[in-house]
Amino acid sequence: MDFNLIVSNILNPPVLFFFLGMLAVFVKSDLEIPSPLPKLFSLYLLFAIGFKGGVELIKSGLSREVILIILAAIFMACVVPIYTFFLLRIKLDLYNAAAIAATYGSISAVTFITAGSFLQQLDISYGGYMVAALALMESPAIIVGLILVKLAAPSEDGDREFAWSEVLQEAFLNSSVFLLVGSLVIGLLTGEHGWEVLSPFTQGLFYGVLTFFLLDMGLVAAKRIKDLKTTGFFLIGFAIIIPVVNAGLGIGLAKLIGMSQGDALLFAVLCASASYIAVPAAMRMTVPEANPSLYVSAALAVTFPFNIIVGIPLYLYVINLFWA
Amino acid sequence: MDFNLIVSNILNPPVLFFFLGMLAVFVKSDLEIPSPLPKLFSLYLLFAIGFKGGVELIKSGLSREVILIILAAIFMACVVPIYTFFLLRIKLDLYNAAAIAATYGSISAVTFITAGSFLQQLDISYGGYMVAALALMESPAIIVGLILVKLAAPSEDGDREFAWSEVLQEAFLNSSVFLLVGSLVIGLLTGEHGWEVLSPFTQGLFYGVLTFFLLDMGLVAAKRIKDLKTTGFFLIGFAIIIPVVNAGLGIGLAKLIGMSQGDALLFAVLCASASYIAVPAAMRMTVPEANPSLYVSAALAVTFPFNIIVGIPLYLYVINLFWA
Amino acid sequence: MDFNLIVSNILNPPVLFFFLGMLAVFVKSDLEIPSPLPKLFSLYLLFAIGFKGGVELIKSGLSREVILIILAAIFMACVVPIYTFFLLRIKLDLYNAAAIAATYGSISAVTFITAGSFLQQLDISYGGYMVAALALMESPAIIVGLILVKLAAPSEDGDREFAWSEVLQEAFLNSSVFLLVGSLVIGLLTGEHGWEVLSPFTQGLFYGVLTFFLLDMGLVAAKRIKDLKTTGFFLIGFAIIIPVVNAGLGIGLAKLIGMSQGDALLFAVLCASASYIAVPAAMRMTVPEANPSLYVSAALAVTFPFNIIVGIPLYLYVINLFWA
Amino acid sequence: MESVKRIEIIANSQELNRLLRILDKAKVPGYTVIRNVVGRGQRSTTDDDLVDTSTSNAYVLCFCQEEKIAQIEEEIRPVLNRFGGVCFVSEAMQINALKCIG
Amino acid sequence: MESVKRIEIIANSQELNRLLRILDKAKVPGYTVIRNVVGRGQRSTTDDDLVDTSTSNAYVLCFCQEEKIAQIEEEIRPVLNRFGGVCFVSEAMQINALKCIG
Amino acid sequence: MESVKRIEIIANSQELNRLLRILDKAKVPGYTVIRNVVGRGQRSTTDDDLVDTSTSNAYVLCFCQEEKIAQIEEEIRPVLNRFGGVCFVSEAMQINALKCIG
Ligand SMILES: Nc1ncnc2c1ncn2[C@@H]1O[C@H](COP(=O)(O)O)[C@@H](O)[C@H]1O
Ligand SMILES: Nc1ncnc2c1ncn2[C@@H]1O[C@H](COP(=O)(O)O)[C@@H](O)[C@H]1O
Ligand SMILES: Nc1ncnc2c1ncn2[C@@H]1O[C@H](COP(=O)(O)O)[C@@H](O)[C@H]1O
Ligand code: NA
Ligand code: NA
Ligand code: NA
Repeated sequence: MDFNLIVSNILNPPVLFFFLGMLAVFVKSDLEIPSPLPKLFSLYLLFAIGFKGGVELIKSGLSREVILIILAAIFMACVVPIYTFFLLRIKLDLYNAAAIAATYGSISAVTFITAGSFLQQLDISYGGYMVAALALMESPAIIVGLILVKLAAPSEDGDREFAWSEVLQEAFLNSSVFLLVGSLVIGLLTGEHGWEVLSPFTQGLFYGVLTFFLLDMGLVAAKRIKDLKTTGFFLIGFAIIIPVVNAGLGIGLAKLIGMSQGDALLFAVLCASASYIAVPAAMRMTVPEANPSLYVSAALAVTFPFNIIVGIPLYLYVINLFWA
Repeated sequence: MDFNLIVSNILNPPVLFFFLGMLAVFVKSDLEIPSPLPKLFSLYLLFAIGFKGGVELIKSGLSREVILIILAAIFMACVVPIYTFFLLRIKLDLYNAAAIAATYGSISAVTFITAGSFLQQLDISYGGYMVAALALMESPAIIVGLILVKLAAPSEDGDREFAWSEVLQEAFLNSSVFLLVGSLVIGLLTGEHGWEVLSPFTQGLFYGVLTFFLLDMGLVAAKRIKDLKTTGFFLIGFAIIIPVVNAGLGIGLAKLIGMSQGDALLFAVLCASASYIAVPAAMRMTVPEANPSLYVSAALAVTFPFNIIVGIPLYLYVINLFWA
Repeated sequence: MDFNLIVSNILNPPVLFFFLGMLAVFVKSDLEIPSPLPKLFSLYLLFAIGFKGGVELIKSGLSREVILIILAAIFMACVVPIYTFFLLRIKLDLYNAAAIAATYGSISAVTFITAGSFLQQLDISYGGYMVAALALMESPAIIVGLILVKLAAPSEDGDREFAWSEVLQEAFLNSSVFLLVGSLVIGLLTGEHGWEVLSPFTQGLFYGVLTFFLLDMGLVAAKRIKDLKTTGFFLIGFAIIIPVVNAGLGIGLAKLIGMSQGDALLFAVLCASASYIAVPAAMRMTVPEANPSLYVSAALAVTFPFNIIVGIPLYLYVINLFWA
Repeated sequence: MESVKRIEIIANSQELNRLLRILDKAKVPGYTVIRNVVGRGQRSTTDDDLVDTSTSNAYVLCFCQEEKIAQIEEEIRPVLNRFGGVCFVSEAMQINALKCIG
Repeated sequence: MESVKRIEIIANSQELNRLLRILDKAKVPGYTVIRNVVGRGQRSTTDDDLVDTSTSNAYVLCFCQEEKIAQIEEEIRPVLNRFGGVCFVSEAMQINALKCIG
Repeated sequence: MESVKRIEIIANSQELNRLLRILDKAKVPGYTVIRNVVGRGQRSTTDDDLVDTSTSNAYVLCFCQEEKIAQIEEEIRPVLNRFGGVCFVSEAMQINALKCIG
C-alpha cells in the first residue's frame, strides 16, 4: 500500500495533535481542555463547514450527480444499521445491538472534516454538496435503530410509544444537525458576498481550530480506552472491521454512480465513521436499556482513532487504485 | 420604502444567524452556546470596537462637530428616560416605570455594532467618535432613572440613600463601559502602530464573532418571548413604537447638527436601542421593587430583534430621504 | 537610561491592557474574564509559541551555540533555587523558603512571550531554540526545591518519600511543559508545510490573544496585591531585587557564551521571571507546609508586573550597553 | 424558622427538563440547578473517568413542604428507574423571609 | 465528630459580595461558593427559562457553630427580603481535622 | 425510603483524585463532583479574593450506608490534615429506585 499517504496523513498537525492528546492521557499529564472550550471548537467547525458547503453548493447547483450522491448517502445511512444489527445480535442483546447499530449507521463530523483537510493538502477537490450528505446521514440511523427495537422488543411498553416525538426531535433537530444545516442554508442565501466578509474567520482559523479540537479528541478518546476492557474482543473487532467494510461499500457505490475521487473519499469516510455524540444522546433517552459505555467507547476509542490515523489514507489509497 | 435595504440587511450572515438562533428555540432544537462563550464574544466585540474607535479618533481629532455629536448623545441619554417615564406611569407603577425608562434611555452595544457592519457593507463611512458616543450614552439613564425614583417615591428609606456610591459604580464602571472606554483610550495611545499589530485579530475575526454572537442573541431573545405573555400589550407596543420615536428624534437632531449619513444612522440606532445587560444589572440592585422580567423582556425580546431586523434599514431609509 | 525603551514598551497594547486590568480592580469595576477563558488563551499561547519554536528550530538546527544556550538555561534553573533558598532562610522557615526558591528558579511563559513580542516590534530577531530553553527551565527548580526540603527537613516522614513519583510527574508532565514541548516537537516534524497551513491561526491571532491574556493577568495580579500586606517588606524587596540580580547573572552568562541580543533578552527574562502556576501547583502537593499566599503573591503581584513593565525594557537597555 | 424538606436529585442532564416538569407540577416554591456536575453511580459507568462531555449530570436542589414529598417521590421514581439517577430527601429549617415556604 | 450547622444561601450573583461580608463579619470558619447556578423562585421569574445570562445565581454553603446562626439570620433576612434569595439551615457533623469548627 | 449518610468534602482540586480513590476503596455506591467551586477556609487564605484560578476547589458529595463512614473518616482525615479541606456528614433518606443504597 502507498506508505506515503499514511505518512503524509500522520505528519499533519491535526493528526499529530490527536496523538499528543492521547499521549497526555497515557503519561498521566494533567493537560486538559476544560469544558465548554471543546464545544466552542465544535460549534465553530460545524458553522464553518456548513457555511462553506452552502456557498459552494450555490455555485455547483443541484445536478443529477448531486442528487444521486444524496440518495446514496441516505441509502447507506439506512442499510448500515440494519445489517450491523443482525451481526451484533450474534453476541449482544437486542437493546445494545440496536444502539450500536445506530451509532455505526450515523456519522462523525470531525472525521469528515479531518478527511476534508487531508484532501485540501493533497490538492484534491470535493463538492460542497458533500456537506449536505454529511447532514443527511446523521439522523436516519437513529430512526432505523428505534424501529428495530420496536419490531424486536418482546412486549411494547407505553413509554417507548410516547417517546416518538422526542426521537424525531433528537434525530432531526439536535444541535449539530441544526447548526450544520442552518449554516449551509445561510451560505446558500448569502453566497459569494457572505463568503467574502466571513472567510477570514471561517477559513483563516479553520485549520488551527481543527488542530486544537483533535488535541481534545485525543484526550477524550484515550480516556475511553480503558473502558474497552469490559467491551470484549467481539466489539473491538467490530469497531475496526465494520468501518472498513462500510468504507468498501461506500467506495463501490461511489464508483457506481461516478463520484470524483475527493467526493468518494468523503463518502467512504461518512460510511466508515460512527457517531459518538448525537446518536449516543438519542439512545440514552430512547433505549435506556442499552449500556452507553459500549456504544460510546467503541465509536470513540476504537473507530474514531482508527479512521483518523489509518482509515482516511487507506480509503484514499483504495480509491486511487480503482479510479486510476 | 426602499425594500432593497431591508433585504440587503436581512441577507447578511449576522442577521440570518440571529434568525437561526430564534428558530432553534421555536423548533425546540437543543442548540446552545454555553456560558461563558457568549461573554468571550462580547468582550471581544467591545475590545475591537473600542480600540478601532480610539485609533480613528486620533486621526480625526476632536473637531467642533465631534463635540456637538457627543453633547447630542448625552442630551438624548438624559431626555429619553424622563419622557418615557411619564408615558410609562400611565399604566405602570413608579418602580417599573423608572426601570423601563432607564433601560430605553441607555443603549445596546450589539445593535450599534450590527448597524456599523451594515454600513460597512454598503460602503458608508462613519466616525470613530461614534464609539465615544456609544460609551457616553450607556450610563446617564441609570442615574436619571434613580433620580426619578427618588423624587417620586413616597417615603425615602435609608437603604436607597446608601446605594448611591454603588450606583455611580455600576453606571460608570460596569464592565462593558469600562472595557469599551479602556480600549478606546488604548487605541488613542497606540494609534497607527497598535492598529497594525492588532488588526488581524480585531478586524479579521470581527464579522465572524459578530455572527456567532448574534446566533446566541437569537437564542436568548427567543427564549424571552414567552415572558411577553405576562407583560401585556401596552409594553409590547411601547417596545416597538418608542424605538422608532427615539430614532426619529435622533435623526432630527443629527440633521440639525449636520452629521454625515453614517454617523446619523449610528446615532439613531443608539437612541432607538435599549439596554438589556448593564441597566438591568443596575436596576436589580437599586430598584429591586421593579420586576426584571418586564424590563429585560421588552428590551431583549421585542426592541432588540425589531432594531436588528427592521429598525436599522428603516432608519437608514429615512436618513437617505432627508440627506438626499 | 534609555527612556525611549520604557515608553515604547509601555505604549504597547498588551502592556496597556495589563494596566487596564489592574485599574479595573483598583476602581472596583466588575470586569472579569470568566474561567475557563484565560485557560483558552494560555493553551493557545503555549501552542503557538511552541509550534513556532519547533519550526524555527528545524531551520536553524542544533548548533554548538544552541547547545551552550540550553546548558546555560538548565544551569540557571538549578543554581537560582539553591542560592535564593539560603537567602530566604534568613527570614523564613524551611518550607516557605524552599517553595519560594523553587518559584523563582522556574519561569513564567507569559513574561517570555511578552518579551518576544517586544523584540518583534523592535525588529530584533531571536532563535526558535529559546522556546526549548523556556521548556527546559520550567521543571528543574521543582526538583531542586524538593531536594532542599528533603535535606533540610528535621525528620523525614514517609509521606514525602511516597510523593516522588508524583513530583516528577508534576515537574516534567504538567500541562504547560507538556503542551509546549509537544507543540515544539510537532513543529519540528511538520516544518515549513505545517507552518503554512497553521500560521493564519498561530500568527494572525497571536498578538490579540496575548493582549487579552495580559488584560486578565492584570486583573489577577491586582487582586493579589492586597495579600502583600501579610507577606512583609522582606519578600516584596526579594520579589523585585532577585529578578534584577537573576537577569544580571543571565546577561553575564549570555555575553560569555556569545548569544545574540534578542536571545540574551529572552534568556535574561527567563532567569528573572518566577512561576505562578506550575511551581505553586507542585508545591501545594509536595510541600503543603508552605503558605501558597506567600509564593503565589510574590511571583504574581510583584515580580510579574515588575518584569512586564520595567524589567523587559531595563534588561534590553543593559544588553544594548554591553553588546554595543 | 420553619421546618422544610430538602430534595436532592442527581441525574443525566438529558433528564433535567423531565425532572423540573415534575417539580413544577408539584407546585414546589422553587428549585436550584447546578449544571455540568460529574459523578459515578450504579448505572452511569460511562462517567467513570469524569470526562466532562455532553453527558454530564445535573444536580437539582429543592426545598419544599413535607406534603409535596409523596407526590414527587411517586412521579420521580419511575424516571430514575428508567433513565438512571438518584434522589435523596433530608431535613432543613428555612430562615423566614417575607414569603416563606414552610 | 462535632455537631455543626449547615447554612445554604441561594441568591442572585449580584448579592454575593454582600452575603459574604455578612458571613465574614460573623467570623464563620469558612464557606464555599458555587457560581452560575440557575433556578426558579418566588421572585426571580426571570430565570424561568434557565437562561444562563449574567443574571445567574450563586450558591453559598457554610458550616459553622450553632451560636453564629442567630446573628447571620438577623443580618441576612433583610437582604433576602429586599433583593430576593433563600436561606436554609440544617444539621451536620464535622469530621475532625486538626483544627475543627464545632 | 431508606436512611443513608450524606458525606460532603470540599478540598483543593489537586486532591480530588486522592479523595475519590478513598471513596472507591470504601466501595461507596456512587458520588458526585462539582468542580471549580471557590471558597475560604482556615488554610486556603489564597482563595480569599475568590479568584478563579487553577487553584479552585472541588466539592464531593456522596450518599452511602452508615457502615462506610468509619473507614472513610479514618482515611480522609490524614489527607485533609496534610493538604487542607473539610468534610461533613449528615442524615438523608433515599428515595428507593430499583437498586437502593441503604
Ligand atoms: N451514592 C451517590 N452519592 C452521590 N451521587 C450519586 C450517588 N449515586 C449516583 N450518584 C450520581 O448520580 C448519577 C447517576 O447515577 P446512576 O443512575 O446510579 O448511574 C451519577 O453519575 C452520580 O453523579
Ligand atoms: N424552594 C427553593 N428550593 C431551592 N432553591 C430555591 C428555592 N426558592 C428559591 N430558590 C433559589 O433562589 C433563587 C432566588 O429565589 P427568589 O428570591 O425566591 O426568586 C431562585 O432563582 C432559586 O435558584
Ligand atoms: N466552614 C466551612 N464551610 C464551608 N466550606 C468550607 C468551610 N471551611 C472550609 N471550607 C472550604 O474548604 C476549602 C479548604 O478549606 P481549608 O483547608 O480550611 O482552607 C475552602 O477553600 C472552602 O471552600
Ligand atoms: Na457511518
Ligand atoms: Na436608547
Ligand atoms: Na527564573
